[in-house]
Amino acid sequence: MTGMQLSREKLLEAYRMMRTIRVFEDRVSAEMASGDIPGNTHLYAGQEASAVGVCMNLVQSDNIASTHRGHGHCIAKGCDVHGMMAEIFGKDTGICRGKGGSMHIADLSKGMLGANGIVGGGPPLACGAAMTAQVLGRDDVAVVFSGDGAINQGTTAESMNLAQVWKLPVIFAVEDNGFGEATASSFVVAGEIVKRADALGMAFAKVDGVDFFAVHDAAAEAVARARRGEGPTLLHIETPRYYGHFSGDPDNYRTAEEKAAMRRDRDCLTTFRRRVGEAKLLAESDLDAVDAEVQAVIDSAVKAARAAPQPPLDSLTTDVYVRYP
Amino acid sequence: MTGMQLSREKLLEAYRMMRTIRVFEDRVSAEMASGDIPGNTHLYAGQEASAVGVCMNLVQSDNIASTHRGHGHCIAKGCDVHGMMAEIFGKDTGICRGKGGSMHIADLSKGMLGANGIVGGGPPLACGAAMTAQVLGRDDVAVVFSGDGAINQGTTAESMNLAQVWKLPVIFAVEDNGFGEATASSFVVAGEIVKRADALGMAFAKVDGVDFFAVHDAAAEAVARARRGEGPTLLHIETPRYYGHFSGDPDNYRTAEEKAAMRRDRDCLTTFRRRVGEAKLLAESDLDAVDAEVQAVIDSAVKAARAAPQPPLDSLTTDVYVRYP
Amino acid sequence: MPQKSFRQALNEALHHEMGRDPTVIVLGEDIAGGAGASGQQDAWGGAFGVTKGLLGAFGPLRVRDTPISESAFVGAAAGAAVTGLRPVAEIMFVDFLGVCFDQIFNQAAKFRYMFGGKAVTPFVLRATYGAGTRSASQHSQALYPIFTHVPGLKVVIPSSPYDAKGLLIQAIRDNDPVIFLENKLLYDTVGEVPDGAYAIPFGEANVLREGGDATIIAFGRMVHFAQEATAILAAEGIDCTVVDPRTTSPLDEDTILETAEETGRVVIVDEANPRCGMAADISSIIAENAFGALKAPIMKVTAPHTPVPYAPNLEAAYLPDAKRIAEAVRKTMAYRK
Amino acid sequence: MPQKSFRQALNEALHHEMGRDPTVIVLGEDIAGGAGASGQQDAWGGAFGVTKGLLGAFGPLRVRDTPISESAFVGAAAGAAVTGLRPVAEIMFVDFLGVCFDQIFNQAAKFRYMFGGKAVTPFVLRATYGAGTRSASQHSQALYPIFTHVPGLKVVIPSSPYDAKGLLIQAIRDNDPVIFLENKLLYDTVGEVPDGAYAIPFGEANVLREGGDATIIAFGRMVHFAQEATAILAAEGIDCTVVDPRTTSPLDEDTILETAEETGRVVIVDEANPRCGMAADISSIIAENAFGALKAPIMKVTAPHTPVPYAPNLEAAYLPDAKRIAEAVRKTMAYRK
Ligand SMILES: Cc1ncc(C[n+]2csc(CCOP(=O)(O)OP(=O)(O)O)c2C)c(N)n1
Ligand SMILES: Cc1ncc(C[n+]2csc(CCOP(=O)(O)OP(=O)(O)O)c2C)c(N)n1
Ligand SMILES: [Mg+2]
Ligand SMILES: [Mg+2]
Repeated sequence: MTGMQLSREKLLEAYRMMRTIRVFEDRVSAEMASGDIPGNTHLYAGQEASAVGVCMNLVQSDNIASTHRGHGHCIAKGCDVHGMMAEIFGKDTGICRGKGGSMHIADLSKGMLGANGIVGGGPPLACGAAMTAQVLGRDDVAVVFSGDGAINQGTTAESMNLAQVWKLPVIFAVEDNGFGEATASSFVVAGEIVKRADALGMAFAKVDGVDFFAVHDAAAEAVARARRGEGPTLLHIETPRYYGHFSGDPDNYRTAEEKAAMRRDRDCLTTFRRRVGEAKLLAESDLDAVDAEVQAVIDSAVKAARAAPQPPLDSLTTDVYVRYP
Repeated sequence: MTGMQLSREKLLEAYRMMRTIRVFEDRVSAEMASGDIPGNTHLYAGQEASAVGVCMNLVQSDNIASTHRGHGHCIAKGCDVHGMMAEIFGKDTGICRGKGGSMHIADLSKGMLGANGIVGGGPPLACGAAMTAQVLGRDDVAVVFSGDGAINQGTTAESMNLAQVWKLPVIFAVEDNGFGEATASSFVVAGEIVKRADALGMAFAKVDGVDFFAVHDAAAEAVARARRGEGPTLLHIETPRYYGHFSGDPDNYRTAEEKAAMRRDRDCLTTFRRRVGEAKLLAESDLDAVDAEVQAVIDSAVKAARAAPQPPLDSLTTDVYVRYP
Repeated sequence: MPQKSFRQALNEALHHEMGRDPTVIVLGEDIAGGAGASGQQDAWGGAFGVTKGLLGAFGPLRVRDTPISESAFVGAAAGAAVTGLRPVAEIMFVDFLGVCFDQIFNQAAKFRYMFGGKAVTPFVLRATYGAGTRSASQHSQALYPIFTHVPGLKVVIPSSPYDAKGLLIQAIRDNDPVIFLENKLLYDTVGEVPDGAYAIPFGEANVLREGGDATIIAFGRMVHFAQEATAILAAEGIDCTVVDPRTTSPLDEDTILETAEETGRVVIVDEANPRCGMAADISSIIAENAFGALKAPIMKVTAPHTPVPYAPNLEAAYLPDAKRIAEAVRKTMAYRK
Repeated sequence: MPQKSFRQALNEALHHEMGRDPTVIVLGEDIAGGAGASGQQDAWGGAFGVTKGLLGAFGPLRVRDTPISESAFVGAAAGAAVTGLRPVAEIMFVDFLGVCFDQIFNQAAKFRYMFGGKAVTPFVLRATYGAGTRSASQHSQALYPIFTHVPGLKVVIPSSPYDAKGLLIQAIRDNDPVIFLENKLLYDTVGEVPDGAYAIPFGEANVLREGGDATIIAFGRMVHFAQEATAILAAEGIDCTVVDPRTTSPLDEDTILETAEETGRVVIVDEANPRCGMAADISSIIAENAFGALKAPIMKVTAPHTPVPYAPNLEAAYLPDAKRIAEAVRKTMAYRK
């Protein structure tokens, strides 16, 4: 089923997810600036259609592995937004009980194997999840999101080869936002990303990450291929990155014009609204209603996170092992 | 200059090198079997045209990085055969004073950066040597030899990308002997090796590693490209591996027929003899004379290595640092 | 009880657990061997023959030969462990940890903590360690202090065939990431090993010998050297206790402190390099917690602060041996403040 | 003397040495920043601003922004070091050692030994370390015990702007591989730093304070906590010596043993995890070599055996602090056999 054939409910869900990510990230940015969030965050705003376009094709028993820029993937895979916000505030009600923070949000029960502080940390893990499915004879798939920068990490290359020789049901979703930190990918990525898959005989597709429908359809094909046992796919998804690399990044390596043009011309939310509007699939008012709902959810998540207790001090030394000795 | 245009002296040198490697390895194999060599070795016999075909294009200030199967590369880059044999015997007269053994033979003064016990250890090091040349404005090049198995090590992929984006004067000489230990490369190498270079926009060539002239000419082009500052090249060199993975390997994963056919049909020494004979470049008697010389050198190297003293015990703790504290 | 080699004991442990539990898999380079080749399949059963026969018994989905991509397959083992398998990955030589360490110490070891206690990671990494095989600097290291340093990992170093089997079964059944280290020179040693499955709990030291004069603490192959030393010393009238903690993490501090207090004289034998090593670790635990009972300095007998040399005479000098251990014990006996 | 920040001190050291010696280069991710982008070049000067301005002064051949390929560029630094350059590589967070450790410990560290003394490897690896910035488990570790364990590496942990500059200059001029670790929370600390170049030799401890009652040994940021503790203790009439070894390898054992013998009471502060850590290492050296002078157990004040937590209250409890240090000193003072 292509994205344009999705049911009204599914379309609204997709939009709600994307909108939730956007508002979540804008709000985290604001709270960071006010100094109320302890750590550091890497915001996903601008990239929403990638996470949601891919994850709309997944079920709960499918797994995803994520990155330092993981909030969007978490939301798209169904992590609880209240728990995520509390986690980022370092609270006991956080999804990781305040021990992980932004870079380690995970919910294995939802098939979310964790954000990851290590660039290139995720690809081997996703291969592992795919191996589990293969060994147990399940048709689950695994998706690893990674950045354009991560494509140069050796772990990514190793994992792609491993996935291909083992025909693992894994999808390498490479989110190319043009930058690894402050360095343009044109400066550090040799050749063409999809050719790295092609060289291994791996299926691939390059898509516009601003267009939910383009991502959705390419991912649908990849997921179906994986479920059929025909092995991995690399998706090269081109997206903008609205904020600096991390909250607090002066983002001085991009001109003001470039940043303004990006926000103006490459917005997956307005693109989605336009496309469903043109196709008369959803009304403006439906979408506005979602916006309002989402705003309320995020407001309540922040309020709850602020009010929540810190983790108890004795949790410092628990959960290192299941049993020790 | 193509290989067939090499001077008589150069052709004799090439043959002498290849022959030296063969006799060296056959002799090490025999000495290992008799139990007189302490360690373990990975023999290069069968692959001689690769090391020599590449290194005939290098000068002393060029650098090479090698592998666990390094004897051939060492000899081809000019390491002293007596010193090498003594090293393998673990003697004080060894090229590393008995501290390195077969897997760590190195002679920096000859531009030989070391055999390497770590698969994929060499590519980053060769990039470093190439970077030195680039920074200092020299036209030296660096070559890293690695196996078909090593192509799946993340360090190799990272180094190839680094070399390409920095336009480093480095050559990735991938010696494909069809196996990584006991596993066939067809089982673990996805796609085509040269395509991994092509994906990066890197120049590449695939050559028959049994034919000295084919290797020589492809390497000549790669070296010239690197010296001109036009960046790296990958050479995919197909060779047989005459012995098992290591001395002592039962080599039971290959049939007797396969091994016999390999030795019969894919011998770089007989191929070289045939080609120079057909082209009337060298006489049989010239080559026979080289064979005799080489035999004498290896005999004398073994004799000297046996007679040499063990390293003094106090050398156990020297050479860890230049200065400590 | 039947006599079996250390190698066979490990092989039996794998056979038992794979037979018992379909989620147990093994993976590594040449773990079977011969894949894609014209000759014998299961040609190697791992570079040291430990996994021989598993391919035939459990098939290629559960006995997986890998590319030379340690980060990918060790990380895949970690990812499989948190999604329902019990993988046993093998890296031939622990020295190769350098190419895959992130997946071990930043991923597998930390999942449970970072994720607030929600992850269970039954991951086993087997590797050989140790000097003495003339394999030089990159194939002879001990490195267990590095793993022991890392919270979230458990570290096992068996010294006998009996322990090898029982500890490997425990490692596979354990719900935490376990680094299981096998000394290459123990593979052919032989001892009593029951045919059935049994698990030896982690964190319980084995006291091999009790003597009132001094305590020798040692791991893996060094346990044998320690016992040799006690024979030499017994002839001189010095009666030693020998403790093999068997796991360095968790460490059986109670037994160590008890015997240290009993004898007041301690020698720790460790074939790893000395700085921030196991001998240092145990010494510091004793110096902090059993100080009052000590009658002499705590002595360490370790490798020197050098890489492992190739030449046989140097390598022999590199490793601790019974003579050096006995000498250290004599020194603690002779100590007068 | 002019007052400068720790960051500026490091930046000056790099400027001096790059100006003096054309073979010195720096490389790392965003070491300049902005490469290939539309906006400002040298936009970051490294994630912590330490290398700011080098691009303008020395150009892109010597100030090299790298792909996210730590094995490749750290290994390239090692390969460049043995072929004529003096590279200073940066990995932003020492926690990333897991993806490039092989090139550090099996390659750079061992060249000289494996090659029989013929290699000279003037390789510097700079990295930040330490908890306290709410960066959680994969961006907050100390890990220096791992480097200290490895023969062939030198390990430097400066605690003041003055030391930072002098030790980095020494690191760059040094002919051995040096791991240079910078605590993120020290970058903005300020102190006296001469304008000119000067080198501080490795293996020479800095005794910051002499007192007859007890010895506190600490590294990096912990030195400041140790000094805070001495102020608390002085008010109680307890007078402490504070020793900052500055380099963990080589370690100034002489000074450590001397002061341990003088006071007979020792507390070692180490923000690394405890098992096989620096505190354990130093404790064991004292327990072996200054036993006779000890009046009390050697106390370790370290992080617990856990990953670094994210929540601020947990992270604060994770790190040693002046209170815990003072408490440990009091304990050694109160000790009666
Ligand atoms: C192994 C490792 N190296 C470096 C870093 C520091 N770092 C964090 S994010 C990042 C850039 C990643 O770029 P990309 O993969 O394109 O992801 P993006 O940030 O653009 O989403 C870097 C270098 C890290 N976390 N891990
Ligand atoms: C990082 C690492 N992994 C595994 C090994 C063990 N090992 C040594 S040689 C080898 C096979 C290498 O195959 P290839 O690269 O094709 O070289 P060849 O032996 O065929 O020359 C393996 C797996 C190693 N030395 N280093
Ligand atoms: Mg990016
Ligand atoms: Mg091969």
